[in-house]
Amino acid sequence: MSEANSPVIRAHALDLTFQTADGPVHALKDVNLEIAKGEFVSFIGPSGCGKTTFLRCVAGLEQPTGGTISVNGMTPDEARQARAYGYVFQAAGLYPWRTIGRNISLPLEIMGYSKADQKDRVSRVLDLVELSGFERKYPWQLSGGMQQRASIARALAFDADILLMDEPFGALDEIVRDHLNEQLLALWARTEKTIGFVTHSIPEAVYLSTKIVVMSPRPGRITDVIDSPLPKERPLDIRDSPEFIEIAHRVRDGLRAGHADD
Amino acid sequence: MSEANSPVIRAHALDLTFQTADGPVHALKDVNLEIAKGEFVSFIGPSGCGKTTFLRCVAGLEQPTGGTISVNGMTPDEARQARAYGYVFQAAGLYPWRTIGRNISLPLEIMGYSKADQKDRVSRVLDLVELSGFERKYPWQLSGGMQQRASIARALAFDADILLMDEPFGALDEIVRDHLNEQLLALWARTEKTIGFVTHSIPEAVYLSTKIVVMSPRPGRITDVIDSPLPKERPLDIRDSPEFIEIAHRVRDGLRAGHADD
Amino acid sequence: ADEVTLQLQWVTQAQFAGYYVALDKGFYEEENLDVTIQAGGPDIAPPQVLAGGGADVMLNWMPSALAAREKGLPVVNIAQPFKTSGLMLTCWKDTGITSPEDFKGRTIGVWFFGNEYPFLSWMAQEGISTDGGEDGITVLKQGFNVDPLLQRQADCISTMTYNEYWQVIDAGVSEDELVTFKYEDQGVATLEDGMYVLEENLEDPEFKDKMVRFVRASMKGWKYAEENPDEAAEIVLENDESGAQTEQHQKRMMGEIAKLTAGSNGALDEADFKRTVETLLAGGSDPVITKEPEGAWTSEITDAALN
Amino acid sequence: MAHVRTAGPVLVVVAAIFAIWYVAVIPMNIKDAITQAERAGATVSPEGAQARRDMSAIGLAVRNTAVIPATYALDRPRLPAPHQIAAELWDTTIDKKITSKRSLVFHGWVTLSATLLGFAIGTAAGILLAVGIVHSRAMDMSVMPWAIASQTIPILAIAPMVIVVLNSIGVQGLIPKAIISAYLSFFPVVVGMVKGLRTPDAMQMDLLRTYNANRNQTFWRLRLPASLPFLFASLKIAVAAALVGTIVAELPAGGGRGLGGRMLTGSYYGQMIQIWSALVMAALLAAGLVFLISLIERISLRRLGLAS
Amino acid sequence: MIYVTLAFLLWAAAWALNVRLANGPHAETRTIRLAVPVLFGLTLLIMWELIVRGLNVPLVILPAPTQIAATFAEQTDILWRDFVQTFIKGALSGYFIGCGAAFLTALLVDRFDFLRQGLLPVGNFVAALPIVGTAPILVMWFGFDWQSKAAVVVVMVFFPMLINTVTGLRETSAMQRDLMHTYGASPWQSLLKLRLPAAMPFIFNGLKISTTLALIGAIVAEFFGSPIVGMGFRISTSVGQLALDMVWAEITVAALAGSLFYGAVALIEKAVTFWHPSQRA
Ligand SMILES: Nc1ncnc2c1ncn2[C@@H]1O[C@H](COP(=O)(O)OP(=O)(O)OP(=O)(O)O)[C@@H](O)[C@H]1O
Ligand SMILES: Nc1ncnc2c1ncn2[C@@H]1O[C@H](COP(=O)(O)OP(=O)(O)OP(=O)(O)O)[C@@H](O)[C@H]1O
Ligand SMILES: Cc1ncc(C[n+]2csc(CCO)c2C)c(N)n1
Ligand SMILES: [Mg+2]
Ligand SMILES: [Mg+2]
Repeated sequence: MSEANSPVIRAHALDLTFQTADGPVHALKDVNLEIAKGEFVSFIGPSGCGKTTFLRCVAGLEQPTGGTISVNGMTPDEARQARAYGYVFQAAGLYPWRTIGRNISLPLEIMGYSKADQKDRVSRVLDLVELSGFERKYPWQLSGGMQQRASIARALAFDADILLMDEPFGALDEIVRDHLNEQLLALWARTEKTIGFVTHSIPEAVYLSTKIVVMSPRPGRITDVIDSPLPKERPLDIRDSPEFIEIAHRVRDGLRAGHADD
Repeated sequence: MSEANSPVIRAHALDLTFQTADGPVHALKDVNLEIAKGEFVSFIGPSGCGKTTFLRCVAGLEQPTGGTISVNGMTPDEARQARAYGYVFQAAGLYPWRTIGRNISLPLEIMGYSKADQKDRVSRVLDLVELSGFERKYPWQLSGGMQQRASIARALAFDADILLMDEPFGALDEIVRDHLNEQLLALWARTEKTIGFVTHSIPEAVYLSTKIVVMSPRPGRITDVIDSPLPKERPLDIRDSPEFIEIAHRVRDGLRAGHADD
Repeated sequence: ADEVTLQLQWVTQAQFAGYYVALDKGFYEEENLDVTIQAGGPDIAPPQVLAGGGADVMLNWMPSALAAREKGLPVVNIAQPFKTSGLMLTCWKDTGITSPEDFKGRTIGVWFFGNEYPFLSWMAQEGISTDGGEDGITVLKQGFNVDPLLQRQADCISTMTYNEYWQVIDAGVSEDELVTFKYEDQGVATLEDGMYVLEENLEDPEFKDKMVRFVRASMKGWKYAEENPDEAAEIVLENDESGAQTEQHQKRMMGEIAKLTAGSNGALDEADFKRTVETLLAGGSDPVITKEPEGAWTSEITDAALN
Repeated sequence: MAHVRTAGPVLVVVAAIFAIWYVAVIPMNIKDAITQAERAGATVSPEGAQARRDMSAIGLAVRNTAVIPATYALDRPRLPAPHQIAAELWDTTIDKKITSKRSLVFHGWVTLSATLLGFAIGTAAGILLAVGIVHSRAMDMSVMPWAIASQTIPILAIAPMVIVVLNSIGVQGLIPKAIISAYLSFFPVVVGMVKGLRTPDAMQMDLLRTYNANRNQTFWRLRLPASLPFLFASLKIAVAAALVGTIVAELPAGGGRGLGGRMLTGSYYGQMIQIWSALVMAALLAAGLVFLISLIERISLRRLGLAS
Repeated sequence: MIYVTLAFLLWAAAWALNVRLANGPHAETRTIRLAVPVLFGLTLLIMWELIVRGLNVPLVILPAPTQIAATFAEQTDILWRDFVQTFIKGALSGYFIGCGAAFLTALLVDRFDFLRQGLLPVGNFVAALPIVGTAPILVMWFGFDWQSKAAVVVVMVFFPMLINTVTGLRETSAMQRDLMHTYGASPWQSLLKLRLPAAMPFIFNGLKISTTLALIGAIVAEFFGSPIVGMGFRISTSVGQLALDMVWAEITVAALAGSLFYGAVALIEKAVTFWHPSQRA
């Protein structure tokens, strides 16, 4: 297998059942997926369908109960220890006792970057998410959108190849969201990172992705994988184009089919 | 002024400044708005622009520091005491120690409805939001969407003419949201209530409203009021129609103009 | 019947056998008295109870009663069933202590709570400082048990001939491992368990009459207890609410108590009083009482009761 | 379920504590044991208690191994062995009639009754105060700092005086004990209840405002149910405090009834075993009371739908 | 009777004033926030004075505040020596040892789940042992001087502190821990950078509770044997001597020292946990 062609993330017959007090919850069932290097993959599906769970399996935060999953040819746990991931959670999850700057340098401290390097990187990513000047503020002094940007900066500060984002923009208003979407695309284009992205918003999924994974709940399965024909260059008003609306329709239909099970 | 034509809600030169530890926050500035009986008015605008504050002024939960506001010709406080409002908050805010049924009868108990009347109304509104059969369940036994429907039922249980809803569907996934949007429209058509509705979603605002109020922040002002030409009867796929997209564009432009201030 | 409340200065034990016997044998009843006996404890100050009206009569050591008098609480001794002092210091013999001179540089446990006065006067008379150091005594406020001695945290501790001393013996120590210094032998004895009432109450003839009857019955109890020590001890045991006292210990205590009450018919001997006052006045730089007390005792009650 | 799962570790920890305890008994008691052996005529080294006074206990144990068994059987040990306490407990609970003054069950009941009364008074006072604090700004601002200050007063030290003063105004018997126990238990209730009554967030309060609900309705329908979990948490602390309060009040109360009386008389006569068994009894009582409250908590919260 | 009536009139007046102040426009200013509780306390004191005088309560039962104040002023040297013995030597050293030991134990307990499941229930049981029972035992073990008082304090503060710290160390959200996990942080790193800071509000809760416990423990332990100096010694001896003014002077010292100690810890808490919502309000 040559480096370039082998998928970065490969899940095969993945299965995960949570044991809870109320009995087992079958969160993922027979999930097969390959993600190549540099892809932008969105996961969409009704609440509770296992999107988060899948992302956590990739990051080695959850142990599958069946099937296999490999990341860069390693197990997720090895990849985690090799610091292959940047993970952005739904809530910003900044530590309230650290300033924005020190929140962003947190992973750098842990990974043992030098002080100078830390300073450098912090100011670079702060720039990237347009938060320069807020380095010394505390998280609670920032609006929700700014906090979310800071948490993205934190995930970008070290050079992980894989960026996993779990509804990072769920709490933001539409304009800010549009803006961050544009920036995320730009960043992705520039860095060639592989991105896994969970969202509830159909337009967002279609706008961002090269591949859209539609999931259905109980037990969580992949019902559709849609490869986007949209070009890599995507101005915001691409969203009014017929191709865009077409894909959005396909996603919505896939979703609705899942909901019919309820 | 004849009853039919006089606006239900009239705000004139409304102004509100919060005194905080960090100095005053000018939340609303010179807000002028008239809402006629039976209108469905959406408020959209970036985070912190004063949407919630305006709704709270209408409901008499906040005292304006300038200008006047009247509801049915009374002050908001008088209207509140006359129980003119049903208010739906962003989070469902059901009391965990009460069953769904008893959550819905809470306002009825407080307003002194008879036991029989309470029972009657509870089962009627439960029907309306399609939650019959869940009367004896506790809130945590329901999904987020069902909780939100219960909280709407709670606001509908007593016959307030005015329904004020502050991002009621913010936490739900798109499919459930579509579904609730349809139901809300149906309800509105049936009951002729006047509805004030805060949202972050442009499609939602356009889909639901007869009038869209676009606001901009710091200090919160109304930047645009868009009357919707869409018919009262609105199937979900009206959202792919050119008129719809046209209005959505206008709203988005209005919003972006507000954001440019930042 | 007339009600009388008696406040003891310690928990129920044979030290108070006379009163329990009088109660149990109906001596109080015969005098048309309805007597309540309130046990005391380590932190109950009987004069305070008396002042608050919680009791009509209290038992107290005279030094503490005289000090209360100086503090502005006029208590008066109306009867003195204990003739002899049972207070002593008990020391380990192997420390080499043979006389009060040898206390210098030692650690000695003393009861406080108003019971330190006799010791402080004694040391003042001996000219030994109680502030620690090479030539002084390191004083410990000893809890009301003999552990400090057994644990050798102190070289000497305060004991009563009738109680703590025997606890030391019961712990397995033989008498010849110990040296004792009785206050009585050192000439610094002060009067112990006397009956005291508030001076103002004595102005009331009815109260006086009650006290006469009370003292008479109590002394009858005491004399009965002296003659029937085992039975008296049994009566005490029956009245012990805590259920912690043992028969052996109480019987032996009663035997020792009988020696202390033997010389008294209840009337206070003026010579004893004078000696007590002298001892206390000699209390060095920080005397317990500063002036000769007046009216601190009366023989009126005992005179009426015993004749 | 949860109990079963933690039972294993608890047993292991308890076993470890007992093991340490049994080992510790040797150095703690060795001096007394040697001295007694010496008195009984055995040869020990070195001879003479005075000589041993400043020697290390472990050294003594090593030099006098023959005496070690005796450390577990002293009448007045510095540290009694667990089995000695168990035997005493057995003797004073199972073997004695419960009406006997030598029965720990009897004394336990005396203490328990005052504790329950004090706890009831303290809880009622705490709740009332909390309601006042939550509803009146003046009370909030003025009472709270003093409530905190009140707990820095060493009530335990002045309990005897309180008893005497109450006695002087004719309050006697159960009540003074209950008052001291109430004093210690009201504070956790106030703190917890104030917190609990204030948990409803602005939104929940606003909801009732849109219904134009009055204070009374707000209290019974929102504040009170919302505060229950906090109330129960503080009740558990308060009941343990109430027990301590009662025992403290029993020390000087004279008469010597109750577990406090047992501890006191035990300490007069150097009966370590008696103190320890009263202590264990008190701790068992506290554990039982806390368990009882958790039980009530679970039942009532489930009834209210606050727990599943 | 006049005095008593006066006392209640005063009470009513002061309360009315407080209600006005608290609901007035300047209620949030520093001065008022301080003035209201001070006024309340002052009223209590004056009522006490008036009632004691009005009802002629004997000195040996309850002295009046003015008498207490006079004794306080006269006897400062004794009060100071007692304070040093009981508070500085007994309470403070016990406080630091006990809290420190509890903190270290908490780190262990937190690291080994087994210990947490096993030790905490046992700890709760041991914490229920009343000090009045343990104090004589500890005095017997550790002698009469401040060491045994410190030991009593250690026993008293250990479990509240342990339980608070253990709870605090677990008080991180799953997401915060997962974040550390994605960085492949070592347990030590996640302790230092996440769990300790997150635990601070709880740790300070334990530290605050322990302040009052420490003082009470040190004082009460002196009842069971002590050298002839110390606040507990003085209180118990003075009761015996009917010097109730001295008793209350010592109680005043205790209340002052306790409140200041509590306040000091609360101030440090404010500085350390400035980020916590409860401190930001
Ligand atoms: N730790 C857990 N223990 C037990 N069940 C869990 C756990 N985590 C998730 N689940 C269950 O697994 C299912 C999938 O959850 P998951 O969080 O992956 O859904 P999701 O698609 O991310 O939903 P959402 O859009 O609401 O975030 C759900 O039914 C959830 O209740
Ligand atoms: N009680 C208050 N005290 C002080 N400032 C307040 C208060 N409530 C709101 N504000 C401020 O007033 C402004 C408007 O707030 P508001 O909640 O009305 O915004 P919004 O449009 O509802 O925002 P969002 O979309 O985030 O809900 C904000 O800057 C907010 O911080
Ligand atoms: C309150 C008070 N406590 C103790 C004593 C002294 N005292 C009298 S009898 C006794 C015990 C003898 O076994 C002791 C220690 C006292 N006078 N007053
Ligand atoms: Mg999720
Ligand atoms: Mg809002």
